[in-house]
Amino acid sequence: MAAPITVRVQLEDFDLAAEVSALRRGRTDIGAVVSFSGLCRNEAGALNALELEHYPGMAEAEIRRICHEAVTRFDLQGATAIHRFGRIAPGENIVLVIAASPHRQAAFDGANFIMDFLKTSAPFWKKEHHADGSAGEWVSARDVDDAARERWED
Amino acid sequence: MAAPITVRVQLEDFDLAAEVSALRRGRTDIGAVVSFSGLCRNEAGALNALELEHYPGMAEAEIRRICHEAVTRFDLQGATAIHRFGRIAPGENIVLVIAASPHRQAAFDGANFIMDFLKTSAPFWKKEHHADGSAGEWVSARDVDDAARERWED
Amino acid sequence: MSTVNLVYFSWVRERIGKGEETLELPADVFTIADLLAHLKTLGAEYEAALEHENVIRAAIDQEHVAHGEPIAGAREIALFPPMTGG
Amino acid sequence: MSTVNLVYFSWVRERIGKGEETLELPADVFTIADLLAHLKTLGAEYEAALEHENVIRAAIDQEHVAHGEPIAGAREIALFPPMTGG
Repeated sequence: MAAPITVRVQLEDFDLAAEVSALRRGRTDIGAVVSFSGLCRNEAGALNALELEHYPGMAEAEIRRICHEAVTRFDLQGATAIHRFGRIAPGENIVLVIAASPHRQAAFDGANFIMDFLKTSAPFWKKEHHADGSAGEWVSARDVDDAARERWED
Repeated sequence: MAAPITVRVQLEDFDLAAEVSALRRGRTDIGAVVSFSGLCRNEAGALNALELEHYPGMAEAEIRRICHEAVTRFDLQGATAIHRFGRIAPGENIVLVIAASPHRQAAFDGANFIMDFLKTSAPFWKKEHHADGSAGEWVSARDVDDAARERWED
Repeated sequence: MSTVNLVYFSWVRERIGKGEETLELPADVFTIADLLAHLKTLGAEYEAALEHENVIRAAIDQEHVAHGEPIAGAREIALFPPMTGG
Repeated sequence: MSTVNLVYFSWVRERIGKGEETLELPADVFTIADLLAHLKTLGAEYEAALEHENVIRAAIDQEHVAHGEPIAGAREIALFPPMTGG
């Protein structure tokens, strides 16, 4: 049975439970499901919202490539990745990744791998909108994210 | 704000979405939520059900100790661990672990750590019930689980 | 002599044939290892359950302990195989 | 001369002042690096956007490419800063 891969890039919120259920439905061979939810975080109350810009078409294609790589590498039974765009308020969802496997470490590694590559190679850019109404800055890429990605090279 | 720790050992199923919502509710400082669902898996259709025996009292206490350790070690913003007992059919939930953090790797590590210690030190024992009605065997502890636990020693 | 509550789980419970019991322990039973040796003198079912002492895990008052742990003051001692939850 | 569709994102888009455009490229523009050098001759807004060439990422037909990649046959070339999604 081919491992189902679900990729969506969307304005609206997603439903963690529905996505996990869709991956599990009708199967009794899955032993572990790991989900990662990435949220808009408000450090010290200074943030009003994040604005997520993306490259339509390539965003979906790149995330799909990453999921395929993860499924192959960790022998996953399924992978889901949903990334939102547009204006996202603190406490709201930005991204969801789910990995299913017979074994727990592969599920953890699969979800972790997808997130590391998604952060550094999926074409999304975050701009901050401040609570005081001041013009927002584009979020800078962080070296720690590149380092996280590089640990998967062997 | 103290990181909330939720631990339950129960016969009935749990609700992933409800548990994640409870951890996130009213907060805008969480950046990452990782969930792990451990499922009863039917290899080659030979399993009718798992019977989960536990040590009441110690099971909760031990899981709580593990969650406290994870919260301290990875500076988590919250942790949830729910473990079922009794008869569990293939495809059903056995265990749920959730970790929340400002940063994605700490959330992954927190959930992974809790699972590794839960498998090797929480007092639960699995017995298999075969589909053909034959007497079940107690599941043997696996060296790979001890190895997984030992990687956290530094 | 001291009195202690013992609880057993999984195949230790099945082989001994009961889940719990209260025993009077001789004065020379100081540690978990002493307790295991003493139990094995109580019958074939205990011998079968505790034959491979190195795989038997113990808890005193619901905390894991090593076989060298003194049992003085214990209210409840649990014996069980390696855990397989999760 | 060849015609190519260019798309820009994030602060590259903001500094250039548009999200997309179609340009005729001189015959000596073979690679992404050549394209960046050419664009910087088109005005101060391109110079500001592409000043630090080493941080500019490129994609040809929606796949990441290095600056040395030939652009022959490209339908769409995208230029953007390092990504910050997830």
